[in-house]
Amino acid sequence: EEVVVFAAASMKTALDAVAADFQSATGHTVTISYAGSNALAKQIIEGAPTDIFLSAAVNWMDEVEKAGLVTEGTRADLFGNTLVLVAHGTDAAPVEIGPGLDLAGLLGDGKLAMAMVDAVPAGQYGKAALESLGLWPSVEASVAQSENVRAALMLVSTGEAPYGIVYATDAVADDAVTVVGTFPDDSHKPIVYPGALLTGAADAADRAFFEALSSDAGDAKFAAQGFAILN
Amino acid sequence: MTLRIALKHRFEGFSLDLAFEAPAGVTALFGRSGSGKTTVINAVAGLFRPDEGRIAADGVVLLDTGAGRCLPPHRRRIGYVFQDARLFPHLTVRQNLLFGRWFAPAGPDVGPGVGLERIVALLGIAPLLDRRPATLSGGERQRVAIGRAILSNPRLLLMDEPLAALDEARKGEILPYLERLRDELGLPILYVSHSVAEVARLATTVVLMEAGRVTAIGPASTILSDPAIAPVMGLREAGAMISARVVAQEADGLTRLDTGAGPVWLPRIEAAEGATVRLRILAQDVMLATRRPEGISALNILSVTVRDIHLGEGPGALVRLSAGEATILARVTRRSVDALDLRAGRPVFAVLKAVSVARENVGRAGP
Amino acid sequence: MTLRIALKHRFEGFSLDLAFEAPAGVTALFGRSGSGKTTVINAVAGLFRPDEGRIAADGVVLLDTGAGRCLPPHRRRIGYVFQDARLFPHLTVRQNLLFGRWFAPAGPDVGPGVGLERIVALLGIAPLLDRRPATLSGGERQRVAIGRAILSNPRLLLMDEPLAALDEARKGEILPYLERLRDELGLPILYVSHSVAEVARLATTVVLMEAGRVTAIGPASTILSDPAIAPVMGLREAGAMISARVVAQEADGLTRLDTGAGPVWLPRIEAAEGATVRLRILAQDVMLATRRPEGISALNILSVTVRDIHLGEGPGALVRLSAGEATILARVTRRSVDALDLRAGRPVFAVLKAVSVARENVGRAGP
Amino acid sequence: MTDWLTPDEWRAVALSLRVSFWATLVSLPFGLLVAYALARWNFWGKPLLNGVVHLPLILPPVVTGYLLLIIFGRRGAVGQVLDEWFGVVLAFRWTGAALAAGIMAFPLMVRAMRLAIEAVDPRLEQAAGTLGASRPWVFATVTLPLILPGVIAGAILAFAKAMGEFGATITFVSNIPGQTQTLPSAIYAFLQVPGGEPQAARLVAIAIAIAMAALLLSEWVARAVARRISGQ
Amino acid sequence: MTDWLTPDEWRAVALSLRVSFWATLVSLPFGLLVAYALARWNFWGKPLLNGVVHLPLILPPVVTGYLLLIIFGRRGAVGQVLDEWFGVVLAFRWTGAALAAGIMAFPLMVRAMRLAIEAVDPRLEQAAGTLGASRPWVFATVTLPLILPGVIAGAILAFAKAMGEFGATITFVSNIPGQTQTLPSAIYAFLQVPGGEPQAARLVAIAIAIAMAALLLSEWVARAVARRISGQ
Ligand SMILES: Nc1ncnc2c1ncn2[C@@H]1O[C@H](COP(=O)(O)OP(=O)(O)OP(=O)(O)O)[C@@H](O)[C@H]1O
Ligand SMILES: Nc1ncnc2c1ncn2[C@@H]1O[C@H](COP(=O)(O)OP(=O)(O)OP(=O)(O)O)[C@@H](O)[C@H]1O
Ligand SMILES: [Mg+2]
Ligand SMILES: [Mg+2]
Repeated sequence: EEVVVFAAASMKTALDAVAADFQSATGHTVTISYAGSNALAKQIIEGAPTDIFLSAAVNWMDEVEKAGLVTEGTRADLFGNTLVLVAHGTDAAPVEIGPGLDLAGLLGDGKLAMAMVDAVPAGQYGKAALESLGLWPSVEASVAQSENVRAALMLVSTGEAPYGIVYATDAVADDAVTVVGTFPDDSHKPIVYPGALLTGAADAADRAFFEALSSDAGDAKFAAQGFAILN
Repeated sequence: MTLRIALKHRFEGFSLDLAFEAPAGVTALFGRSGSGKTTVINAVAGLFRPDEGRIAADGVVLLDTGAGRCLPPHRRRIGYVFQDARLFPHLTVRQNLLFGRWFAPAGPDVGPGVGLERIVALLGIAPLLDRRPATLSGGERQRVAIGRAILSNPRLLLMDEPLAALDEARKGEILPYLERLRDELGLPILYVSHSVAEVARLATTVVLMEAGRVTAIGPASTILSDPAIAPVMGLREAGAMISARVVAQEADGLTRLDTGAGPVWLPRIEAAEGATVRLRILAQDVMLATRRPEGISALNILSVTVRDIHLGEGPGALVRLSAGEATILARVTRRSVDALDLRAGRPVFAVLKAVSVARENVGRAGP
Repeated sequence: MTLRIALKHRFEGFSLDLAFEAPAGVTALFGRSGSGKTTVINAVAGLFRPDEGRIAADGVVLLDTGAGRCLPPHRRRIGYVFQDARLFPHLTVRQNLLFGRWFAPAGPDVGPGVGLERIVALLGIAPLLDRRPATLSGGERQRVAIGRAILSNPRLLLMDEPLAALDEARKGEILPYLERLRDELGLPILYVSHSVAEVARLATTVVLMEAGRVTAIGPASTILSDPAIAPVMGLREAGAMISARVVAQEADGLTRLDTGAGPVWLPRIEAAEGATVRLRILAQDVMLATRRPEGISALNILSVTVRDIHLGEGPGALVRLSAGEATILARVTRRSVDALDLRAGRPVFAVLKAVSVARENVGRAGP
Repeated sequence: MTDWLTPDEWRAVALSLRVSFWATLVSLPFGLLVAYALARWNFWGKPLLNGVVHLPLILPPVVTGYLLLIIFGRRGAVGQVLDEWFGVVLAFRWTGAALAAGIMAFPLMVRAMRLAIEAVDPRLEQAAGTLGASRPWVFATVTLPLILPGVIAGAILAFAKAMGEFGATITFVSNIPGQTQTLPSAIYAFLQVPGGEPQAARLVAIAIAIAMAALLLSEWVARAVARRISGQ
Repeated sequence: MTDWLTPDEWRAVALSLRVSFWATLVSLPFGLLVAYALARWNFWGKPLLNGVVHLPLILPPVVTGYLLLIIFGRRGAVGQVLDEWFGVVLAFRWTGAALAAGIMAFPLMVRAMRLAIEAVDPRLEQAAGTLGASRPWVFATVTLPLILPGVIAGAILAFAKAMGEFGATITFVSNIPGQTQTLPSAIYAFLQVPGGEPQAARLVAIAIAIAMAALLLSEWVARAVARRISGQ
């Protein structure tokens, strides 16, 4: 049996590990297509032959659900993430993230790297957090928006931008950046990765893999990458 | 085959407006640079579409702007030797030569030596067969172009100054071949050349052009012996064409001919006894004498009668002579006209050296 | 200016190996198609680099492969009229003509009518000035190319069959101009042509080429009157060059000249009395007589002595005659040689029609 | 070699080659036709055709991919017809990736060929006509051989572009290993996760090596052709 | 017009035009030089140059953008030099966007020009040489006018590509409204949010309109030039 999964690209490392275990345990094949959540959602809506959708954004899962392609009762918020402020270098001093943070001062004439603040989830969360902390107006002009959160991290990593706002999961493996602070959970809507079994999924293997994601072993792989395990 | 041509076209600064009929044989278009010769030929080939025009070869209408008919070039079966050779740079000389073969109607090689080997030998391009055109010399290129056109087995050949880039020796080899195409294959040729000698030798019909118009047309013998037209061609080239019958090939390498006005000896002419050939006798090669000259190297002395005398602008005069049926022109000075008291009706002797009728001025009699 | 040329080069199937020296004046390269004329000229222009070679113009070394020296074409100041006109398609005729001006060393127009208007009028291209080359006729293109090369104010002119595409009338206009360039500007010219008449008229020196080698070289008068060389050029073109002094312009349009072997009358020659001109007298235009002919239209009867007789392969013979200092050739049949009992040392009369020395065979005496 | 590429990566390399090869090959005749039409014919709607051909260049690749998805997807107008009438499914197949790559590369291919066609001396084509060759034959025997360097240039541009194409492909046919995951998609996936850069770099090196090899080959062929024409 | 475009969108349009214009203009002489070198000169490292020129075509744009960042960023080898010696900063500036667009468009420009140069009859250049024109002058007075249609084609290809360039640009200079937010970035942003398609479509229409206008203009100019040469 083949299980086809459309998954947000940011899940690749953990999901590949889970899939590898699943394949060797069951003999089923798992084929995973990694791309941006928006592209995947559109493809699913256009009839992509997919069994499972793992989105990095709630709104795109909503779109798929609206199109009636989610198997009833299977949608679940699987993983969570946190938003962190990273700085270039290994010896950056930690900061207290709150309304009193002089982020603009820290930046100087440097840029604050973020994902696109109106379009990409990480950017949207980051903007919301800065707004709720009252920091947005002071830094708005200094924000460099990247295509995605990885590109934002790269800007910090190469030192082009002194600071950046990225997911905790992205920051873990990069030695060239330091996490200098974590945004309070209440400064933005919860960051969740919803997953669902799609209506096209017919066989047991699909369901089995979907369940494997929430198994302890699966959770461990995701936790190792820095994801929070929900439910 | 008769070719009927009528064209009207206006370029900026040049307009073409002519109509003529080219009977079978070789029709020479003769005129100054820029007089429209290439344009006419292009129209026949279908490469140039005039504002108005009608071109028909025998029954076949090639172009009729009135009826909106225009046969595309590849359906006209017309071989064209371009003024600029236009060889295909990506093909070898051999492939260039055989290009037309791919498209020519099936059938065995027609006529005398239209085969590749024959043409290649004639044109002296055997060593070039595997070369590409880019590095050929100017004359080599032109020879390949001639071969290519002939080998496409056309029903009409257009040649735009085909021999201009060639040396005399090569010309001398190719001209008889063109004559054979004309006579044995009956292949009609529309021929552009600035060389009166070439035209005189090949042409059945001469069309004189000036500024896009036809100023004279007629059988080559008539046009070329017309004293009124002589200045157009250059006085040096004025001359008359007469027919002569080969009477005997003599031992010392001379051929004896009968012209109707007396015997004429010329250097060996390759023709059977009894055959008719055409001789072009340049006016300036003819000397006149009131008494039969003696002890003189000239072999040919004809009794003729002065028909009329055309005084030109310069110190010269063209004297038209009746030699039996034929007409001969002589170019002399006015001073001699006076000294010899030449006038219409006076019988005189025309002196002609045997060697002065150049090989290239002896042609086979056209059809 | 003296041009020294030595070249060695091997193409596949063709090798060039020659050395010659071209003195001031016009040097004609003469040879069959494919004999290497264009290749030599290209080497002089710097467009072709031979395996080995040395080319020097006066003191200036243009090429010396031994010393690794090769002046780029634009530093050679050599005007080149190409066999294919090579006009710039994106420029108008006027811009083509003036192209070389942009780069020519500064200074006023030198010499007789090297100005644009003069050249344009001479070449008859005034109506074309604002056209682009694409639609020019073959001859028009060549004329523009000639003008372009001359107007670039070169110190040496290379001309590769410049007049081949032109009609006789136009040639007749351009040739005297080239003579003036040669004589009045002292512009040296390397000239390729298949026309002996052109060569005879213009050339100071003739270089005969065959298969990449020089077979003969010498002053034009010597080479062209050498009976041994005559067959190469075509027997019809064999002839001798003699110098003559203008004695008087007579009332009936004739010019009286003194040749050293007696007076000669020719149609008006535009030269002052006392001037020296060169006449080319074709062997076939000369008749021999043992008695002075009378009552004959030929005006010019010279007393000469037979020097030697060259029997060719055919029925003809070339008779070399001493006319005072000068040499004249006569082409007669063997039959006449026998009939008149011609042999070396015998005094005879050479008969020459006034009109048979064509205008194009009268040139100004070269430098 | 096998050590440092996973099976999935191998498949991505093989797929990229297959996709690029077929994208180039199949678009070649269409490219030639369109280039010829643009260079030589005058017809109504020529500017429109010219514009449409250039579209993939102008639009962000994502947009092109999205349009392809809408048109050629399973539910797309053309996609449905192709599926029902011919049984051809493009969406989420390697064929779709080839379509995307071909369309993205099309303007480059057409431009190169068009320039080559415009440089052919029409007088040579006329000469071929007088020798009896009809239009199609003139094209086959004269025009085509003369524009061969341009055709090769167009093809290699298209191939290179197809090798590098990513945005439209991933948008149209997703990134399914073994089916639609081309080299660039695989590189993209690695770049999206922490620590994926070294793997991405390896794949980039492979992409460069392949493209360079293709480039050298094409240059060599084009030079050989040009040398023949110049007769050296 | 002003109603249906927000000020930010207006700025994106203006910026895209500016970026594409300068990217095309500045890369023109370099493109010409490289095209000439590839077409006419023989030098060591020619295949390498040829390969490097094609790289942006082969690599996923993100990779190109990343490489640009490493080389031309503030800390990049070249970027530092430019900054310290000339005070030129590319990172996060529209100039950087122009650089990215120019580099992505470079292979297209070079190919078009190279084909045009290869089609020039060297015998015309020789003729110019005999008339006294040195190499540079021959280029300026003969070669350049003759390849003008190819240069225009190359420029318009580059302009179109620059208008559509997105991946390398956003990776290199990010997306700062008014500074580096080009039309494709704006379109991309709309496509990232559900229901953004209509807005994206509006911007796509504008991009198409601009590119078509440029295309028509270039065709018209190229035709005028070609007509002059053919003498009609
Ligand atoms: N498209 C055109 N526009 C304007 N004039 C033209 C065009 N085509 C030809 N001409 C002119 O028409 C005239 C006739 O040209 P054509 O080529 O027929 O001359 P030709 O008799 O062959 O001359 P040549 O002996 O020099 O080859 C020339 O003056 C030429 O400039
Ligand atoms: N690159 C080359 N490779 C091989 N053969 C060549 C090359 N270039 C020239 N040739 C040959 O060299 C010979 C001389 O050529 P060239 O052009 O000098 O002749 P030419 O005397 O000018 O003849 P024409 O009167 O026909 O113009 C020709 O046979 C030609 O085919
Ligand atoms: Mg002509
Ligand atoms: Mg030559």
